[in-house]
Amino acid sequence: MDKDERPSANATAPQLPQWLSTAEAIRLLRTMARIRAFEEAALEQYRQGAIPGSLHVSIGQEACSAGACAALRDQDLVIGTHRSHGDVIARGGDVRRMMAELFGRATGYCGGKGGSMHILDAARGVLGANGIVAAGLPIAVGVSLWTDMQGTGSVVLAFFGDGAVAKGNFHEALTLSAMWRTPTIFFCQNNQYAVSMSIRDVYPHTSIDALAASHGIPTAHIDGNDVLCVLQETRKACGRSREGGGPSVIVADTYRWMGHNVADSGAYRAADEVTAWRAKDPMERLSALLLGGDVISSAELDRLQDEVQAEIRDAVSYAQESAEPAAEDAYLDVFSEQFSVFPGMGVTVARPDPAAATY
Amino acid sequence: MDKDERPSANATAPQLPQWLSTAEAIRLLRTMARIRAFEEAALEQYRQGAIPGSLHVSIGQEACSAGACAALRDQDLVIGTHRSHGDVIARGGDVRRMMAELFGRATGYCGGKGGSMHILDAARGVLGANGIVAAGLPIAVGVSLWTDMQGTGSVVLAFFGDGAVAKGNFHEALTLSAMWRTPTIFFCQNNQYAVSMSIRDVYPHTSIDALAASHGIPTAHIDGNDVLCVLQETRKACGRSREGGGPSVIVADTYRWMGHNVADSGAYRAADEVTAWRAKDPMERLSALLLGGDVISSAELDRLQDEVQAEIRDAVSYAQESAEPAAEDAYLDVFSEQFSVFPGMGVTVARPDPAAATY
Amino acid sequence: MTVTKQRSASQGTTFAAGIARTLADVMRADDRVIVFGEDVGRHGGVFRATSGLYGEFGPARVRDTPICESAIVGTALGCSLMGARPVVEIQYSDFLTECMDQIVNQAAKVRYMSGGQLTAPMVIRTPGGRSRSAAAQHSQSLESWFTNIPGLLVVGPSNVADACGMLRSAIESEDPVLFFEHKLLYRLREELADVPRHVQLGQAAVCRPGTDVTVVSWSWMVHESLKAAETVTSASGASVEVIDLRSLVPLDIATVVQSVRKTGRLVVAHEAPIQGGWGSDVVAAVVERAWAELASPPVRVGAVSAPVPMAPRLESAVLPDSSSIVSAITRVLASD
Amino acid sequence: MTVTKQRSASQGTTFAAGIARTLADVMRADDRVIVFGEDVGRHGGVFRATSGLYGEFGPARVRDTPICESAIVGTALGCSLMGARPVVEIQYSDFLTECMDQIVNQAAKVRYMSGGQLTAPMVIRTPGGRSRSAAAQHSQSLESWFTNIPGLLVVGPSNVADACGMLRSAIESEDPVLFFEHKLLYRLREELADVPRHVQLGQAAVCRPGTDVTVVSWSWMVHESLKAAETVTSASGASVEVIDLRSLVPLDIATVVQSVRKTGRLVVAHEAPIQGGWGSDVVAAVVERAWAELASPPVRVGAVSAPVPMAPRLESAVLPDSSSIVSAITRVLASD
Ligand SMILES: Cc1ncc(C[n+]2csc(CCOP(=O)(O)OP(=O)(O)O)c2C)c(N)n1
Ligand SMILES: Cc1ncc(C[n+]2csc(CCOP(=O)(O)OP(=O)(O)O)c2C)c(N)n1
Ligand SMILES: [Mg+2]
Ligand SMILES: [Mg+2]
Repeated sequence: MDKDERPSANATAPQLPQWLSTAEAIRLLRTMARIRAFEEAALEQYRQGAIPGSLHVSIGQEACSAGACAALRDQDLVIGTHRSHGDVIARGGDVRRMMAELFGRATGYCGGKGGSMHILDAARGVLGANGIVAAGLPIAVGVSLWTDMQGTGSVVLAFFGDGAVAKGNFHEALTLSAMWRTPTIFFCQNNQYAVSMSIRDVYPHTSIDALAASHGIPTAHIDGNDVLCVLQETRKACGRSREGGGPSVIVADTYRWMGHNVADSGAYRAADEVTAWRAKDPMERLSALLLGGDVISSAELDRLQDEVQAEIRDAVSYAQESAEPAAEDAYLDVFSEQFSVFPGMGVTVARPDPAAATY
Repeated sequence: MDKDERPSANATAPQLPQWLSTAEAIRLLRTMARIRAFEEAALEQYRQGAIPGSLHVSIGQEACSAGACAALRDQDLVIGTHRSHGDVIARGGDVRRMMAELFGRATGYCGGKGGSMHILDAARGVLGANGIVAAGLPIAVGVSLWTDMQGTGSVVLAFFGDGAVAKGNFHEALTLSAMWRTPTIFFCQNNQYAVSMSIRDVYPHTSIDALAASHGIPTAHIDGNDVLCVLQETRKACGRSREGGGPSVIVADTYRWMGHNVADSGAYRAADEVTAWRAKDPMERLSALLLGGDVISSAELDRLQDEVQAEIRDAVSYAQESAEPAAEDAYLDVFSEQFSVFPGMGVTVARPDPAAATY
Repeated sequence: MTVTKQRSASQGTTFAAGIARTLADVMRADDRVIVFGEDVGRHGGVFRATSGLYGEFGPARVRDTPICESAIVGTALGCSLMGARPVVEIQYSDFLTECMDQIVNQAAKVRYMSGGQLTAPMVIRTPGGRSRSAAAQHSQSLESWFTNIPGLLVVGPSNVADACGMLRSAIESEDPVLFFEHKLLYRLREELADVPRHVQLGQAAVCRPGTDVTVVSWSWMVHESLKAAETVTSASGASVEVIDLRSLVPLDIATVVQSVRKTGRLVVAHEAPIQGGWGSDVVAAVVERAWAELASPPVRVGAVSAPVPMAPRLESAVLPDSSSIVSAITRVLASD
Repeated sequence: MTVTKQRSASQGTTFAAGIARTLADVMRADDRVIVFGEDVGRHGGVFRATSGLYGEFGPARVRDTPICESAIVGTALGCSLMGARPVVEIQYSDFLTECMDQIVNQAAKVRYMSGGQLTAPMVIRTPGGRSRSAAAQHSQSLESWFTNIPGLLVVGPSNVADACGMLRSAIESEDPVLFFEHKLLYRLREELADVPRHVQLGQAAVCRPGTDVTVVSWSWMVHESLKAAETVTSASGASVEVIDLRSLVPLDIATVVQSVRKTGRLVVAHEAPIQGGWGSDVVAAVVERAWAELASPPVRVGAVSAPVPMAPRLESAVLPDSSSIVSAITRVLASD
């Protein structure tokens, strides 16, 4: 952890830092706005009964997905968590196909098989949300190991939550990554809670940074609601990885405004804590900076918001109008073409198998 | 890790430290001698075909079991690894029943069901060797949690190898232990290798101490071939635990003289490395100290060795003369009395079950 | 006491509340019982099955853990070796994959490997099975795995009274118990007037007597089976006997065989995929024991060999329900 | 090519060497193939099944890992998503308990959950089954678990030629494969003159033709089955057909059914405990498909429901062998 290099001080300054172009700054704002609008719309659609299953939104944490992904190049890769709509959006994913996936429609990214918790866009290098806490971390090490062996110069950005740090997989992944010096950026969105469990109660005698750094991996602790800080720190980590410097850990303090998922009210958190964190809204902070520095006018800001809202409304319509998948699609993609699954016969057989069809 | 408090310097001094009585010192020597003699005899019996299965001996590492267990009180508990003959001996276990267990005889500690890798003596608080690397660590946390809740003042000594540190279970166990401040002493016998894997190759950028300490647990790095140092450091940790200070980690550098197990020659280690470590023989070092300080005469030393050899010879005879278990014993102790297993019927049924017997 | 009656009750105790109430009862009577797991304390459990315990028994006996399933089970095991009676929750049964070593290599075997020196009287409660569109990693029925591991008891109630009685028996058992709670059951309500204090593990229940065909099931699928039985009976007049196994280990094969000796026909229905599912064991065991009395080949009902997809239509195409059981009953009644 | 012939060969290639040779062949031809696991590099594997690879292919493609089974499998999965063809070793199949999430919730489901966007062409090799007095944590046959998880291929060769051919097919497969290598097979020797380059996964082999009874088995138990067949034939003249399934998923039920249609009698033999073991699936599937042709109830052979004990006499009392199969054959031949 290199506290003295924390770029967060910049973010509260009244003007954009030198290293950031206006276009980049506006792109960051737009990304955050798209994430927020998408998730707000998803919550609304869930309430209306249009979205089946569950939903974990990242409202309040948008600076993490937006800032970190902005540091990536096209060939880089991202691994997510159960709370990963933002990853897909920040990589330029198609909100229509995303919303359709949440609706469980055939046009969704996964044809309706995955839903919110398994959303991904392989073509854009977003290799997957994951319903199992910390399970993406070893996978990320493997992805980066292979891209490194291919010499592509790609880095892998692996998101995880504060809750993942207690899992064995976190340490096993860091062990292999440190040993093999894989180009992996382990990015912790420390939103202070794992469902109802406060991170303070888990680590009274230590911290996520200390645990991560003990693996011999450069570790930074940053303000995760400051999108510029997130971007800058992730760039630094990417640069190190691309130069063969191996992995980095970034621990970004942030907060989820909503409950853990749509079934949770978040009642275990004090109201004033929530209020205090809502005041640190990452979008507000960047807008204020852009407005204050006259980078953008308030009319332009409104237009940006309108465009985003229109895009998301369109995504909802697209999802609504998309067809449900056909029941038979359920039997596809269990295995490769080589093998078939037939409903109701109770065994998986190599195709073609005449006996299989007899029952 | 408190380097300046390392007591290892004492051990090379020509006389016993103040805090150790002569009787205690001789007891330590005898314990190490018993462990070594037991394991040498076991190797010999294995070579002669009398011991089935495999065998992991700790020759060269005796100071760890002997020193650490000497710090315990009767009500304390020990959890071991796959290399844990020493734990049972150091707790005063019966070498007859141990050898009989290795032979797979009915008189063995586990009636022949466990063998070398699952040896234990629950009555003496030795809760078990374990064939799964690091699996004993969460169990140890549970044992200590419960004894702590009972207010018995017991501590739990949990051995593990350097190889266990990469396992998720290591970190998960330390997480819960640190959080709950359980009276657990995590004792790493760092014998430098996990089978063929050198610890240096696993942690080029960090160390076991750093990984352990990051959990916010006091961590000491000691000379594991210095039995007095092991005793002293373990006592310190026990004291802290008994006063409510929670867990400690001790990382003791040591070396196994033999291969990983009877199937392994240890060819992956350089000959001069083995030679150098053999020169640090923990038994020799304590004998030299005792002889040098005139605590014991060389005749007394010989007599001690003779007694130990006789005890182990007797244990071998006992094992040889013991009966094999009856085949039907295989069906006992799968479940409590409540349920029965009948061979060949393919299901476990609640007793009495008339239909069960029909096949 | 048939399950159908209970289902129609609009007041009463929910399955989740029944679990919590039983835990509280047992904890009041027995200091050795402690509870821990993710969100089981202050939060009362994500399915509310430990609600109220933290308030009554405090943070020493009701412990919130971080996310570390292997250490949760390992720690429970350690406590149990010392005489505690831990009841831990694995938040979804899909996460049993994270602690298989502690269950399978440690808890299941410690009594045996130690030659009876140690025992592990612990209970692992875990919400299993489908819910609605919870997708592939939160919908699995993994109970069959544990039936292949000697040393574990594997049970799963289908109604509130059984949940209470079986949980009590599980906690009192000297052996480690995997206690599967189907997610669709949590909101089931029942009047608990004359709850039996204990339901002995290893005893199946005949939920609906019948003479023409035996349907064997457990957990949520008992409800689908009863619905199917109703459908078949009203359509064809055939008399369907429904057996709730309640325990897979020990398996009350005697009750099943007795029924099949009477009906001559067998359907076994579970939510897990058919291949590798416990239905095959029941079929094979019945075939071995009641060959002569079987009038037609037993039929298994289970999930199609696919992960559970999210979209409702796909989910229905993969998971079995009462209509799958109706088809199976129809088939066994037709064939001979 | 029958297995009995191969067993008598005193020279030739061992099973372990066959695995290593196949890996080397494949790695020479295909850069995407990499190998990692505990002690698989410099040491050549504790069972010598990766011997020579490190020397030939170096530390980038043949990687020694520390002890972290979950990360080993997870890392392999990550590589495979990017187009690599990793072959990892889990040192004993008992340690699959340490990486079940990565196998079951990740590798098995990633293709499906992603709607086909991703595939996981990876192989997990693992030494399984008994050896001699390896005790409860190093002797298990856990393959049945994986047959209940759609998305995984589950295979286990019984001889050297199959080991080579099946490993090649496994590596070329687009789907994740669990490749079980029985520990008692490693030293088996065979002349590998005309090894088929590939053995297609999902195809059973009739190892010994016969007309009176079908014995279905796999892996080491094929050898016990052949021995049993020999014993029965010389004692009674009965003609025993032995089928080596080779794959559990996909299951070549057609070959089994065809055989049972001819013999009318079935024994299924595996080393895992009977309850929860895959033998039940084979019995149930055959009963469903060949009911009319079955002359007697199929019988399952497997371990007694107990952990595997260390002492040789106890171990023999728990694990099945040729004599258990002889009894089963005798029983199915006698009954009707
Ligand atoms: C291995 C595992 N254990 C438990 C869960 C249930 N669960 C889902 S999300 C979650 C909390 C995760 O907290 P964190 O990692 O901090 O992410 P956040 O939800 O705060 O974004 C839990 C316990 C899970 N999905 N996987
Ligand atoms: C989870 C697990 N993985 C792998 C093994 C195989 N194995 C047994 S001992 C061992 C090495 C252990 O090394 P270490 O912990 O340093 O103990 P040492 O053998 O050096 O005493 C390995 C890999 C195992 N028993 N358990
Ligand atoms: Mg969190
Ligand atoms: Mg070691």
